Amino acid sequence: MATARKTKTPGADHKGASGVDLLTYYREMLLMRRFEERAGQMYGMGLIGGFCHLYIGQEAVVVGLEHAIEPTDYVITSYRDHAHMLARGMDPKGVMAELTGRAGGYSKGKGGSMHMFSTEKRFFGGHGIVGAQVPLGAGLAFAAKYRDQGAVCLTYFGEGASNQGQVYESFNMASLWKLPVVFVIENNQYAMGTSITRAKAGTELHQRGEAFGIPGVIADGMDVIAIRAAGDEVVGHARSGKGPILLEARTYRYRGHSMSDPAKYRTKEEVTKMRAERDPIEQVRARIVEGGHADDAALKEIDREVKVIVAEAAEFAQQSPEPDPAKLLTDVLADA
Amino acid sequence: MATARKTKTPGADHKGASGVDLLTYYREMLLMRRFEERAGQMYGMGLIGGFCHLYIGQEAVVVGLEHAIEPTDYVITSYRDHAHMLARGMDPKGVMAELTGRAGGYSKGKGGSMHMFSTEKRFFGGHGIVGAQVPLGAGLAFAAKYRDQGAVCLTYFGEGASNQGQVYESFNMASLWKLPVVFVIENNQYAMGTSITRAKAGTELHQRGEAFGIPGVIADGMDVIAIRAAGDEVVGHARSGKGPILLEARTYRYRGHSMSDPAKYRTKEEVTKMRAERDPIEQVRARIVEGGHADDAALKEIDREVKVIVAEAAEFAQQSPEPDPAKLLTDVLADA
Amino acid sequence: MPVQTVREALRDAMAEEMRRDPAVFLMGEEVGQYQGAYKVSQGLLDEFGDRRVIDTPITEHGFGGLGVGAAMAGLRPVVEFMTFNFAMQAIDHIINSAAKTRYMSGGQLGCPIVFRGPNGAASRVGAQHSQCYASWYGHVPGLKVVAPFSAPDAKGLLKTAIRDPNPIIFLENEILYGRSFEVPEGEHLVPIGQARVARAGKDVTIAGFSIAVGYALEAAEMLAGEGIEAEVIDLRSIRPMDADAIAASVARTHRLVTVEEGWPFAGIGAEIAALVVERCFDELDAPVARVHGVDIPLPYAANLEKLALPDAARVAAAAKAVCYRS
Amino acid sequence: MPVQTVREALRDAMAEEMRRDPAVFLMGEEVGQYQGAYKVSQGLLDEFGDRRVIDTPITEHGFGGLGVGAAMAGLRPVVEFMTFNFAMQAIDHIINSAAKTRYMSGGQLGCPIVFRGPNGAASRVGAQHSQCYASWYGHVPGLKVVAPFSAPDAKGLLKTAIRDPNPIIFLENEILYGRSFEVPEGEHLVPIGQARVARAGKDVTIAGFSIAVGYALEAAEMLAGEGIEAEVIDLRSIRPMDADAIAASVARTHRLVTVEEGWPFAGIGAEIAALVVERCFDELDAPVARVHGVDIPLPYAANLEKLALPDAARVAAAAKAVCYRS
Ligand SMILES: Cc1ncc(C[n+]2csc(CCOP(=O)(O)OP(=O)(O)O)c2C)c(N)n1
Ligand SMILES: Cc1ncc(C[n+]2csc(CCOP(=O)(O)OP(=O)(O)O)c2C)c(N)n1
Ligand SMILES: [Mg+2]
Ligand SMILES: [Mg+2]
Repeated sequence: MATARKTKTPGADHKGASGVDLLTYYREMLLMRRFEERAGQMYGMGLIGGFCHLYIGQEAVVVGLEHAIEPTDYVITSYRDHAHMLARGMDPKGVMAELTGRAGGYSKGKGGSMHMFSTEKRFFGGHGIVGAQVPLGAGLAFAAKYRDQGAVCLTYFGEGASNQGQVYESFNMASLWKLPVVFVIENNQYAMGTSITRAKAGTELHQRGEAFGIPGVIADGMDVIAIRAAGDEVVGHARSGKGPILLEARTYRYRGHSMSDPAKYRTKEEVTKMRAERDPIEQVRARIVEGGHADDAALKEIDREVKVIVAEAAEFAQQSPEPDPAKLLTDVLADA
Repeated sequence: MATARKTKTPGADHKGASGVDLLTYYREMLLMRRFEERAGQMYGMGLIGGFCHLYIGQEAVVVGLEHAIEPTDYVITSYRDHAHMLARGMDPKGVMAELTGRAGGYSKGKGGSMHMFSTEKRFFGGHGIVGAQVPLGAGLAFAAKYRDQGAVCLTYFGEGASNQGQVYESFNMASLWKLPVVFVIENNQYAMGTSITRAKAGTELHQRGEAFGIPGVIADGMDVIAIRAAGDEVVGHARSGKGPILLEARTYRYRGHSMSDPAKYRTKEEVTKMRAERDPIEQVRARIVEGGHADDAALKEIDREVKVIVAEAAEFAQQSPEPDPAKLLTDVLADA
Repeated sequence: MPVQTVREALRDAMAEEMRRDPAVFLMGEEVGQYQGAYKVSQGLLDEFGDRRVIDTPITEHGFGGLGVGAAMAGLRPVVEFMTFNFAMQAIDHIINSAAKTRYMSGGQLGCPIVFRGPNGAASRVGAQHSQCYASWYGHVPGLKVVAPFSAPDAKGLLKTAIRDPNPIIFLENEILYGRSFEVPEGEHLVPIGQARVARAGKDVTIAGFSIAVGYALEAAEMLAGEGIEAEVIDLRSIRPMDADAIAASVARTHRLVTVEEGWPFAGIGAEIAALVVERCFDELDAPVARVHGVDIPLPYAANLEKLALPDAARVAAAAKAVCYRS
Repeated sequence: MPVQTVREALRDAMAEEMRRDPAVFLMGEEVGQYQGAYKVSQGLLDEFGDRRVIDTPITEHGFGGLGVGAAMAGLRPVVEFMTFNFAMQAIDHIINSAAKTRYMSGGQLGCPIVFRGPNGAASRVGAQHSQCYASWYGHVPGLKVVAPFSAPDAKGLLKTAIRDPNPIIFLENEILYGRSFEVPEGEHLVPIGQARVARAGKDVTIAGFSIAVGYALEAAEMLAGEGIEAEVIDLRSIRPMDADAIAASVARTHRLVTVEEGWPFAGIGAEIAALVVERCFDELDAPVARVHGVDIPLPYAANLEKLALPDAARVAAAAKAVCYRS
């Protein structure tokens, strides 16, 4: 992440991750959590407009997988993208300033929360049309293969998006051409107000690629260690030239679909139970404490550091000026 | 068919179909074959324009399946639709006159070979966009179910079309809502110049619905008896309220994709072998002769009758006037 | 007359037509249990059950086509797109399967279907969620395209659209959903294809549709203060376009301003300008002025978004310019 | 100068650019082994192999999006649609992913991609295979839209398009593929956005693109016989539209006829009429006349198809009408 590029500990046994790993995961997930909480507050204050899709509850997925890839790999996802950018090491200030629509945002305020990119960090958005990132991700993988870069592309999408036809068109091409792409279904159980069972027929999601010759893996999306382990497996598969692979991460979003969704389609108990029993951050915290990898003071110090980063990002996002009106017409086309 | 509505012999053992059945199949397939040959000639003479997709070689599929459904059931297919209309009992004259673009055609000359319909015969086209008929067919089945009509919809499409995303979107909805639809993949091995292996990843086509909970059946599309038997099974499934089912009919087209395709992507031997060993009409003819269901004179009489029907259709299609120029602007909208 | 929001008027239109005709059903994402992403279908699932109010997966191409198939079989689907931006995934079925089939079948096979949902910009939702499709759909024969401004028109036009035997594109506007208007009690139908003089005036004609009618009315108010009497025409229907109404107004005022939120190139303003030049070239005392969304993907930033969309001040300025006043 | 068909010119353009830049590749249905459904990619598979000439499954939405993704990563895809009718399945990626992303990213992320293939009517292929998309794509900022008539322009514009860092819609015409023109030898580039005076004249301007330029030239010949000197403008580029060239010509002739095969409503003719009214209102001595495809899905019957499409006679008649001659 921006302030402390993660340590990679490929030698470590992920099932019994090292203390260093656990603390890294903890810190990264906590930053996402606090960042999103702050974004929610700022939305409430009218500083962020339009849609704002928080990632709270799903942090383990993107953190676990980021540790399984290289900075030179490609990542693409949907509108629920804030945490994916933080995971890639993009600056929280620039992300938050885009949420507020300011000149200091990653898209200079022109894109908004759903549309941010960093070619430097190989993050390709941030897409508002459900499912659209899937063939785009296959295309990034196509480019990686075309150039023989050894890079893979993590293509994230929701379980709601997994019904989109373009997903199956992408499965077919990716398999046919053995593209180095990992299709990651972030199955957070809901697509807006529709629970997965109401929109999906047939078998489990991770099997949806089988008819196209794409193996599927399932992982506990609330457990960063499990995701990291699954990530090693699926990324290894894709990188080795065996073609695409599908990972279903079973996770959960705590908040409404976007800030304007009161989430009446599920019970409070359902959410409370998930938070209490399976929270990804609490799980790691417990392991850290159990394993004696850090004491309370050390954990508090992390909390404090994270808070500072988020506060600085929020501050920046409010201080950064609105885009210069003269920029209204720029960036439509590049000069030929 | 138009001249002799087929006999249904539901009691008969299809594997050892009765002589009456065999003669019916023979007659119907022969009509299609001769109709298409004539259409090909008329295209060569410049009487038919644009595209013209012949069904020669695939006759067993549509004949076998038509005998498994009722006139009140729905049928929809692609541009390769001439035989489907004949099977439904539409008038060969009206079909041929549409091919020539005349006022006596089913679409009054406005549609052309790819776009004909008969609401009376429950034939819903004739669609030129690859795959488009699949959700449309699901919609016809939706209507049948909505009205509790007990009708099913046969939705035909090619193996090339089976890669289209909208097919999977349709699978999902049809399964979710238990629509009475039979998805029939007419796998004739080629999509224009692309052989199936060059465009399709993964397992067999009949398994492409499994991830959506749709069972798949495979049948020999060169053998009308096998198709009829498979038809009874799949139509029974759909009609019984169990939801959609998928039938892959393995068949072969003898001619090019359309009249303008020289079909250089395969060897002459491949075609010759298929014609010699597996021709659907010859297979039935042999059984008729073997079983002593008809003598040479009786078969010749059928040939003659079929020739007359086709000749009359061709004659009609040439005599029928071009549409009245005053009709150029009609039929765009219905009066509200 | 009782006052209703556009949202309620649309809901009532659907409910009334569903009561009237059992072949009418509603289908779309979140239209049922969620009561509509923008709550337009509030209460319909309760009243009509899940046979007639159908939540779909997020598969516009598929359920768009499925709706067209159901319409071909004689049902009367109302297909809600959560926004028309997502209808781009279904547009092949809207154009090739729905709009063209009657003609291609020589009149035999119809497709009585309504595609509806919010069109154009909402507020700060960015470029992918803010496109106006009026000109794209307006371009295509075989469709009717409707874009009401007021609640009574929303109700009366939607009811007419549901009864119409043709495929209809019904363009709503998210920002208008919450706006209130007087709506006549009882059966209220508005014919498709007739524009409405929303305000009479003699100095300049301002023609617009959907939310732009609001800008035009505001502008007319501003202009009145400066002694310019603007006539505001609410087009209501994009296709067919009520060219007679526009020409009649221009024959009175000799000056025309068009207003739309969409992009200018080959937009509705372009069509109206061309029409008016064809029909009343000699009546025009000034060039037609087009007010429209700026020719860029819609920006997210509050200030840029505001600059990118038309408003009353810009409409008034254009009106003054064609009156050669400043 | 050597003579070439438009088909050969397009093939040479791709081959030259593929030789020049290893990031350029061609993708589409039947572009490889089959040598192109209309043989435009003849020989390319042989020369460049299946890494760079890629046959796709029939999944426009998917490979359209995949191409855009590859372009975002910096490759230079040329995506062939067998016809632009099938691009409706991919149009969400063309508009939302390709056209809007540069702006949405504040200029950071480009999409250097060419979507090409035949557009508009061919011969007797019916309504679903004959639509002209010039006005739809022309409507959208973030795209460039090109529609050449001649072989040298086809070559020079396609080469320029492949080098352009923006998403380009390259509209070809099946009937023109077989037509021959002189094509300059050696490197030949034509800038995007500049119209061409295809024939000079002083009495009336006829502006068109793609196959319609042929009708315009024929009409000019007919008109010359009657003492009317028509100036024919080959637009070449739809977006950006060369408004200066049109305005300059109209300033000379004071009369304008537009020609296109597409539908009239919000078509290219509408845009040009609106532009000209805005820019040269006082120069116009007659209303702008639009010649266009009839406002119906294209019929299959030979006689109706002919009636539905513009031809030289209709262009000449319109020109005479705006010259107040008959
Ligand atoms: C094509 C399309 N249809 C509908 C929408 C509106 N929409 C935005 S997000 C969403 C739900 C997606 O759910 P899922 O894929 O599970 O992702 P999640 O939001 O849970 O991360 C919907 C319906 C859209 N943006 N694009
Ligand atoms: C969406 C779309 N893409 C491409 C085409 C051009 N096309 C027409 S038929 C065809 C091949 C279809 O093959 P298949 O589905 O196997 O059916 P078959 O022709 O073998 O019956 C293609 C590519 C089209 N009509 N529609
Ligand atoms: Mg979800
Ligand atoms: Mg095939």
